[in-house]
Amino acid sequence: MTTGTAATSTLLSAVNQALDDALAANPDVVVFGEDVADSEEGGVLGATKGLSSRHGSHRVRSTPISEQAIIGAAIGASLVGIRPVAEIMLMNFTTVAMDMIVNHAAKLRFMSGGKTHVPITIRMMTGAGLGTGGQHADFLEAWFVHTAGLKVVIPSNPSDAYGLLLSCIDDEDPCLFIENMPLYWTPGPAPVRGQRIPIGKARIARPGKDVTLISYSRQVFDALAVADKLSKEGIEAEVIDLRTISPLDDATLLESVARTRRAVVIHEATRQCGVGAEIASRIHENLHRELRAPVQRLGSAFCPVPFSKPLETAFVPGAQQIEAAVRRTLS
Amino acid sequence: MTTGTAATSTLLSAVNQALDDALAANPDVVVFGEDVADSEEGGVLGATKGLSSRHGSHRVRSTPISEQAIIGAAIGASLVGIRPVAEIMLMNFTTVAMDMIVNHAAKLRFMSGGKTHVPITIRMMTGAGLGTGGQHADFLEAWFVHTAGLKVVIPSNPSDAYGLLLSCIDDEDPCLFIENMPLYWTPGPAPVRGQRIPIGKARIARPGKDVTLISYSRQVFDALAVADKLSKEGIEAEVIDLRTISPLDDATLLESVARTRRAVVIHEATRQCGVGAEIASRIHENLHRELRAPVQRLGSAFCPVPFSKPLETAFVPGAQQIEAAVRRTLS
Amino acid sequence: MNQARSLPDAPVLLEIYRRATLIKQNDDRFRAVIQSGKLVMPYYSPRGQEIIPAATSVHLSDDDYICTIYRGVHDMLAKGVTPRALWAELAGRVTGSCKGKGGPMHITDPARGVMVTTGIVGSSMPIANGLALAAQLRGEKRVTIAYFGDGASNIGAFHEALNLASLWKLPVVFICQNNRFAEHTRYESGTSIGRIADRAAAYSMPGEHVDGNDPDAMWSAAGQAIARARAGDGPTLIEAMTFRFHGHIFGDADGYMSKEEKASAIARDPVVLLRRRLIERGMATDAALAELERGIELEIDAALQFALDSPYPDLAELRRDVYATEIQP
Amino acid sequence: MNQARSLPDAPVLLEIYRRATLIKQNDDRFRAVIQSGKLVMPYYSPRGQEIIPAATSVHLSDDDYICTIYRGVHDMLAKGVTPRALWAELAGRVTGSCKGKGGPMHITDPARGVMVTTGIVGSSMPIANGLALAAQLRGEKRVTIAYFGDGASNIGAFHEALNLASLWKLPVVFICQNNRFAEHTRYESGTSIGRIADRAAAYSMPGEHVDGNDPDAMWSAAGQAIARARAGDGPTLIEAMTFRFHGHIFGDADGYMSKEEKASAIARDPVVLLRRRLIERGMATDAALAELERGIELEIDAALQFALDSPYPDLAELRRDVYATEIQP
Ligand SMILES: Cc1ncc(C[n+]2csc(CCOP(=O)(O)OP(=O)(O)O)c2C)c(N)n1
Ligand SMILES: Cc1ncc(C[n+]2csc(CCOP(=O)(O)OP(=O)(O)O)c2C)c(N)n1
Ligand SMILES: [Mg+2]
Ligand SMILES: [Mg+2]
Repeated sequence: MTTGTAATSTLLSAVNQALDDALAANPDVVVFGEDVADSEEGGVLGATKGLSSRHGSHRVRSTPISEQAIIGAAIGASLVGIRPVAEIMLMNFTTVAMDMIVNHAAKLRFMSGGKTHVPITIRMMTGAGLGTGGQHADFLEAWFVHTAGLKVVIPSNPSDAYGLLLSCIDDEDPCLFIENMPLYWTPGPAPVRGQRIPIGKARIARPGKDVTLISYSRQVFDALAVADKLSKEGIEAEVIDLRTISPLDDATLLESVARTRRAVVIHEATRQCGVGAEIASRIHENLHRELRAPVQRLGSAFCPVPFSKPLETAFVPGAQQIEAAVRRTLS
Repeated sequence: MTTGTAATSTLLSAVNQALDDALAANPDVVVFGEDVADSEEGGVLGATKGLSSRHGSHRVRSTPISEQAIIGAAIGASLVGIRPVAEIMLMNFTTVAMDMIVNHAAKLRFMSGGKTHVPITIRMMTGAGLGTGGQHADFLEAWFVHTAGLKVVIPSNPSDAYGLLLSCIDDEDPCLFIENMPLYWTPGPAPVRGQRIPIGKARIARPGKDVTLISYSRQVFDALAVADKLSKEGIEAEVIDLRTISPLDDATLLESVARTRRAVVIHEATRQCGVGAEIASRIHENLHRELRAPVQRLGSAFCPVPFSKPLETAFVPGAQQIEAAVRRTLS
Repeated sequence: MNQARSLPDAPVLLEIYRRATLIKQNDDRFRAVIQSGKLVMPYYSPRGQEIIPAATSVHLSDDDYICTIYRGVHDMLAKGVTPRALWAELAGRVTGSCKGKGGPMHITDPARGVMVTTGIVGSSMPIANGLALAAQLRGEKRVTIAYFGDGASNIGAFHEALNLASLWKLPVVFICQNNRFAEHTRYESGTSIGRIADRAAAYSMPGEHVDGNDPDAMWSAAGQAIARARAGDGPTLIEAMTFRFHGHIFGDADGYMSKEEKASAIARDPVVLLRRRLIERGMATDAALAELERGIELEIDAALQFALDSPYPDLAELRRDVYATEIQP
Repeated sequence: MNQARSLPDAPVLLEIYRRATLIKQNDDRFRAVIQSGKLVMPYYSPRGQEIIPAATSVHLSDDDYICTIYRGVHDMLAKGVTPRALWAELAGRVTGSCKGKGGPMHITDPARGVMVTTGIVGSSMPIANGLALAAQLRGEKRVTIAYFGDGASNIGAFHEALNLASLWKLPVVFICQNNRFAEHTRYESGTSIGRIADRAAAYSMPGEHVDGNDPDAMWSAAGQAIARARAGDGPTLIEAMTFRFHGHIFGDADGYMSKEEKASAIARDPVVLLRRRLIERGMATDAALAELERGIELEIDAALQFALDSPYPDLAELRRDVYATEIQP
């Protein structure tokens, strides 16, 4: 299970593995957040299970419910070379720590003229599909992509999660690492131990020539499913898994769309001012003449995440909508 | 000074006037925030001066430095029909109240299935140009435009500020009202007492036929200056002052660009994932064939607001950049 | 508090029992139904904490407000939300209190004064202040209760809300249901003071530490705090000691607590103890209580059936209740 | 604290005077230069609060950390930031401590242990915890000071930070400079407790209320708290009473306070009082102190000249220091 990509793993265990390896490799790495230590069962879903037992409860620390204090402590320690991996359990709870993330972590390098910097990683979970309702499943990544000084990473599979998380921990800048909870137990390619995946590089998940489907996290799987279906009609969709959404991998995106001349961007965040707007704008700016149709953007409905199952299912953009959007670019 | 638009006023006094009129007209209107009462001099810049003396210190209340408590109190009171106008002194300080704004104010109507709603107005100041540095001048409006359930209003002149603020206070939904501090003392058209300006309607600040400059707040003036300059060359730019950025006035925008076939969007927020990305995307989606050139987006540099004067000046998009962008659409 | 504490009389104690039993039986059924797979959701059982809201709510009317949290079904039922509205909401049906759009963590029922249910730790308190402020501004005698957990006393919102409530003398009662755990974290691992009630001193506010599972003590403490708020004498912080029987979230393995700790709490089931007390005090017969319990069971049967028979909301609901009028970007 | 308080001896008290005088004279000059229009910026004068950081910093070395706030020039100078680096930064020059990019509210100087200066009320405390945690993890004897104002004790971050520091026994000292106003708001209008020091009890932390303008008392309280932190005995909250002579922001009309209140505070100028005390105690002569003051004046002259002679940063700086390597979107 530890080498080769034929073996399978899950996002949940890949995250655990990356943290374990980072803690083992570098004594400056510390992990903290609510319930992360083994005395608290290593996280509500077990993402940090075993880590405090193996690396010590001084390095893997459970905290009170105090997100400002969590991120503040991470920032302060990082200023003098500690490498904190701080957990904000759910992305919605970044709302109580935005000052620390946006006014401090993102800005201290610049405001200090480079005298200090903030090499922290902030892990968080989110994602609709588990019936958690309006305050536990938001995708807010566009806020952070809009914030200079932050990097934003969002893996879709175990191998990427492992390699990207190690890169975030290595990185000299503050990185947000977003884990899609409904993907936690989905089997996928196992990580290659120790192998980093560079921040800022997208992955072509499926090559194609007729249209480019640009996505990240859970929606990559929907895009792939649609691509497979369309392939039977002879439409070959290229699927790009962005992996990092700040900085965006313009080179890969633009090269692909320059070839296919059609693009659809899909994410779970709502469309208005979402990351899709940025991507679509960049494509239009660079490939206006080449494009055969305007870039299509798909996002969740413009409302809070609903609880009721049929609403929750309809809320997230699905294969049907992706297929329809592709057809719009082809017509 | 109280009727007609020939008279002049300032944004600062227009805000004061609107609050005064709203307090006088409706006993359910209350105002609170740090230093807003006259015992604390009616606001750090005097925006609420005189209000507590005229309407009572039970209705115009200074608060401790507790932004979560301020917005929480506004939300709670609004659920039972009070009409709070809460002040978060500077937009950067919304970062300590994001939970209240995003998880509660924006969502309670939906999550309650319409059983309650949150008719609050949140006023805040911001804007580069006064040497306040990295934590006091950010434009973060894109975060709120990305949040379903909120309305976002951002006036450029006294008359609009007055009429829009009254509309926000009347409105049944939570409204953010963004005041550009460097515009506070700029003379402009005086408000017509009692006259509302509808939320969601843009204003054509200058008609034109060759290119549409879309902007809001301070950048409207830069756009107008560039339009005047270009006019001497026979290039007639239409300038749109959005006034409201959520919901966006698609009708006005698209009608204009359908005519001019060229557009530049300018705002002080940084470009990446800014409101300009949303506007550019909508224009491309709707007018792909009609556009003569891709929509140009301008925003501030992708960094925190710098302190040093030359940097601060260069940070914000200015007339030169707007002119260059217009020329790019024409070439 | 100097005022002598009286005991609840028979009708009051019986009413507390009725509400606590409704909560208990309702929770037993919820868990059974979830376990059966008939309904799927994250569920935060309040089993074991029944007495706190039951003994508090008998001091309240529909005009009084509460703000509660994800672990709040007990608070809602005690305040008068009907099992029908609740079950339908938890089943995601359009007949639910919030048309199925809110779900278990976001029940609102203004007719019963249930104004906000929040999933964000600490957020019930700042909003409760606003409801109290509205009553104060209008000269109404309404009182607002903010329920929250022990873990929530460590988050910033707690501090800001208590400070403001004290300064403005708001008619609000902050009731901390101290069940000794925040998710998997023991009280003392997250909280730097032995008693949360003692944090009231930081705001010049009365603080009461009380056995929340003892209906006499809880009734008395809540009654005095509510009376003080109604009289315009300002807020109170009550720390009500209790225990959750089913861990943080239903399905929780409880590996972070000792088996004995849990067993001993369950052995002192507050609803069972109250039943015994009613009989010992001669306030009710076993038969009468059994009758009451059967009645509740039937009400729950009917509520479950009502929920399952109700339709799901129409997909158009995704566009409704976002704004006062439909706006789609 | 049980330990008997000793008094600072002559060299220490003289050093406190030197630092306080540097702060005072530096501030007098800043204000004059701003008033002249030669430099333009929002400036939060610390005049009147000199003794607090001067008497604290003599217990610290460059290895110890501080986190301070927009009103923090006194804290920085006391900790060893040079007038040159400071003036150049305030003038927005590339020779400033932060290349002119931070400005008065965001001075950083790690060589002197000045790690963060924040413009967001309350934010110095959570970050100070992290610096203290780093020292604790590494077994270093460094101590971290978090400076903040009285108004900041009402914001959530204060509460979260003190709770965590207490739980983790961090080597940090929270020093509240209580100047009785938060912008235009009087202490008692924003703060629901008579003494902020008493809030320490909510975190089982020692709390000290001290006259921050009295160098003996301040030196002693800071010394004990720093010694406790260094010994691994955890954090302390110190409330140091003081007064700002020039309102919230320079140019402030001070309409929210009585003229007498201000006049009486200025009449008890702590730097003047300390000078008198040094002479009364026979620790220095007027001539020696005048000599020291002249030396400081020359240092400030030179710093101002250095700042004005320095170039502004290149516009390329907008792209630098955003990330470790240049990334432009
Ligand atoms: C701001 C925030 N942080 C973290 C969480 C995740 N979370 C949900 S419940 C909970 C524990 C709360 O404990 P307590 O306040 O004691 O209430 P209890 O669940 O015991 O009733 C946590 C940490 C959250 N919902 N909100
Ligand atoms: C979160 C936040 N809210 C509001 C402000 C605006 N503000 C700047 S200074 C200040 C007063 C702070 O008072 P205090 O803590 O007593 O410090 P002092 O200025 O007296 O030194 C306020 C409200 C801010 N900077 N940050
Ligand atoms: Mg608890
Ligand atoms: Mg102060």
